[in-house]
Amino acid sequence: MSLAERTKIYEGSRIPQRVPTVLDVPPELLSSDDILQVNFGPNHPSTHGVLRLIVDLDGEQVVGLSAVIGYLHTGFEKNMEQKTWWKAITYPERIDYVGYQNNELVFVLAIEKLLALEIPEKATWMRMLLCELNRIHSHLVFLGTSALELGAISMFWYTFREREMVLDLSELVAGQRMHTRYFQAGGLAEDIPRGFYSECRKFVEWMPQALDDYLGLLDRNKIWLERTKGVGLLSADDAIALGQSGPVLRASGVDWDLRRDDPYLSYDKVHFHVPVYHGGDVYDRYRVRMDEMAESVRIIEQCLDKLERMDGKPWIADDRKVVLPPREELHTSMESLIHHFKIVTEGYRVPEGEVYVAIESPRGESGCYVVSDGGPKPWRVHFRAPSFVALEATATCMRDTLVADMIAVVGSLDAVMGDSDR
Amino acid sequence: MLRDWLPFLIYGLLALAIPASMIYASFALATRPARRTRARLVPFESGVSQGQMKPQRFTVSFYLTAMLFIVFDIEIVFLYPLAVQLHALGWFGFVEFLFFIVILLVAYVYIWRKGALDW
Amino acid sequence: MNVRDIPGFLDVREEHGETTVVVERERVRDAARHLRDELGFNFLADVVATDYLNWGTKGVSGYIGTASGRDLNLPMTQGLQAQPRPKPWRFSVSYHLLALREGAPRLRLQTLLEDGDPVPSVVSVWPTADWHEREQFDLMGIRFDGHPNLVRILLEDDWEGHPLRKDYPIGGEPVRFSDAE
Amino acid sequence: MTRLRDHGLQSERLLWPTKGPSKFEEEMGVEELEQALGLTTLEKAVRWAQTKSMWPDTFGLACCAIEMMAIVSARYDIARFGMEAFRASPRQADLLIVSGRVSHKMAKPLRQIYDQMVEPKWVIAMGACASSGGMFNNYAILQGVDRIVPVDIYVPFCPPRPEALMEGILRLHEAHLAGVPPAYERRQVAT
Repeated sequence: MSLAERTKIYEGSRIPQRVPTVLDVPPELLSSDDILQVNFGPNHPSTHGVLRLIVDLDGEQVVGLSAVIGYLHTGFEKNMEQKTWWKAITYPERIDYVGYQNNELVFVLAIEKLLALEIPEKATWMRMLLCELNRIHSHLVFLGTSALELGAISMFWYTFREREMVLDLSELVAGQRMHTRYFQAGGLAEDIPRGFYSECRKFVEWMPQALDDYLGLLDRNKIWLERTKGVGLLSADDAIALGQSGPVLRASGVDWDLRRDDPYLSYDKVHFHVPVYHGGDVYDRYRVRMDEMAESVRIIEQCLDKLERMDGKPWIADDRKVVLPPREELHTSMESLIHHFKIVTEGYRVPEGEVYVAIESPRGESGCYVVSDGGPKPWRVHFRAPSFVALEATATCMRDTLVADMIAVVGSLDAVMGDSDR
Repeated sequence: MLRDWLPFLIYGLLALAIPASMIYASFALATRPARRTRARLVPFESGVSQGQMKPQRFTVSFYLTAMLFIVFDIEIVFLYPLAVQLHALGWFGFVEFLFFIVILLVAYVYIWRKGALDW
Repeated sequence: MNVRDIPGFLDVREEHGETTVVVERERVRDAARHLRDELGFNFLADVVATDYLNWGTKGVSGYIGTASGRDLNLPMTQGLQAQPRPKPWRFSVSYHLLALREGAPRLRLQTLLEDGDPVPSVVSVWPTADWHEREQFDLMGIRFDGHPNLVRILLEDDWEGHPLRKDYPIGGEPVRFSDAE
Repeated sequence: MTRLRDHGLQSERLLWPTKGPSKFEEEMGVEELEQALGLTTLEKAVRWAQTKSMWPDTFGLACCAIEMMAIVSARYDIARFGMEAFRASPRQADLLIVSGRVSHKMAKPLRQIYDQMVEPKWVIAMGACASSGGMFNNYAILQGVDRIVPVDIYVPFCPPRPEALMEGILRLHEAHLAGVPPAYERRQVAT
């Protein structure tokens, strides 16, 4: 897996010299008072969520830009320090609320790594399936809103039709459309309901057709190509230097995907192709995400084949110190009652240590750094947010773009404000 | 003579009545705010506007683009009467108008080559 | 990958399959440059500061009720199983590094510091550290020397205090559970 | 004592027939509410027109914004109630759906946008975070958007299903059609 040969997108590095994340107005323009400073502020239809861009415009040309974030800062990390491990699992889903399942997975994997807990195979495969479904959901929301910004309004209705199918599946499994809280430290919260496999099969058969519809709508559309090709360039070296990951990195020609290069769960037992493009512009990021959706469908299919043969297998570890014992066991055995009481009142204790787990979320490397002092509450939790890092690249991608292109570039970086502000 | 102008009269009255009723309804039926808050006078700038926008200069390219638009838009306006009477004017009208189109085409190629169209 | 010749090397730990290298506070930027150039860690994933104020002090058991209701945010049962290893310093700043090559080697570069000690900024080594360091300054109060634009990033500019510190109250309001209170 | 449901406010009666005085009656007291409800036909016509095309402002904050987008999609289709035109600027919007958690840094812009909206205007606090701070009882989040803006309808859940949000919207239409004045009039809050 050597890094793909990096075609030259542009010479040298375009990262601004003074401050890497602020594009300064060139000195010769500074004196002319033609520069118009505009606020693409918190309440703007094109900034997905409450991102504020302070833009210096010379006519239609963007000559200066600095992103201001923090309008959705929610203090997740402070709140999670006050809750027990069991209750804290509910918080990460609200961080990246479009790729919620992956966020929950990264925190649960961090707990299990600290506990050195073995989780049953059925739970691993089901987690992979749900995370891939969530990746499709996230890319659908990206596609719908980004195309809406560039005028392809009908895409919104197509993609949200498929999104409803994904949400029906997660509602069937976990009872809730988004933020399912279906993962526990040790496996799954509930067993997989009957009838889920057939529903998921239907979705897997339908999705490739839907993907072809999207491609048919957008891929040869002259306006879409004109607005996305060659806009918001980011070379491979700049992307690595700016810490980009996920579709933004793969669109700049770096063949890197944590699911294949640093496998977690059982991604090493699944065959899938990692799409890499070398254009480094808005169009290639859109292409990477489209191919990733097709790959996710293939992964879901392989997960389904495996899961259908695992009926009746345990879906959660049986380490009584961490996992609630089953109900009927409480009536008979005294130890289970004590374990149940200890877990429910104080919460299970995680051995002391610090751990950093990183997974491939739909936006890139989503990491979770957890410090535990051996008590029932996390001492420090920190989430490495791919959207936070993606917004750092706005200054570099905005060189010689027009105002209309800026909206396409911000859309292609696919930053979710909850994830970036935490 | 008045009779054959009657339809225009009715049409004129209608064209007058509709906007007038709209304006009247929007004043008569609108709900007035109790007090004019300061924020109402401040321009909307995505929620973070500090105060009146200081008058800023616009680059001249906007003006240039506007002029070009007007030139080619008025060109279409002249096409309408021709289209209506094309049958009556016959070939003479058609050729006459070709000259008009050619002149404007020359202008179009000139500004295209000069690069006034791309920003 | 011999870790011992990193400038300012102090200690290395292997836990849960992760290597943590502790370096002196003043030599962080040289260590970072060495790690990037010689050892190939070209990807900085994350910069995290942790506050170890009253780490390992024994907490009290059970809930603490107040007149205005039970504040879920107050320390709940904290009965520790085993006394955690002592942390004589207050803050630790960890840089999570990744090398984009075969096998995806990861490394945690850690420095230990007291309140108010500045840490040399690594923006010149990895430009992505710009916002990470601003966030740690904003929420934890760690000053990074040589950072081009060290101002608050997440909180309002006139916010006093650094919320993620252990001595900063969580804020919010006590939750009233019944009309009687 | 005539009750609100005698004036056609369906939702109150369907939900809890033996319920005590409704929120509107508590706030305004029954007498002023009575004259407020005594509508002339012209007022009824104007209110009917207002409920039939109440345009929401795109004010997406957090997870609820994704569900708010879902009500515009084909399956839930808010266009049936004349609301599919999400206006970007507050000047053209009638309804402010606060969808998501409001941090202190966002409170000032939110208040400014509310002030810049033109009367008659309503506010729906969508989701637990907007209604009460939700599970984020900490330094960063405003504990309930009614601290800075008068709220008409609170929609629970986290995030509310699109149907739940639409039920909130329909209740708002019913209340307005029945004659209940908007929140800023009921509570004499700075408009």
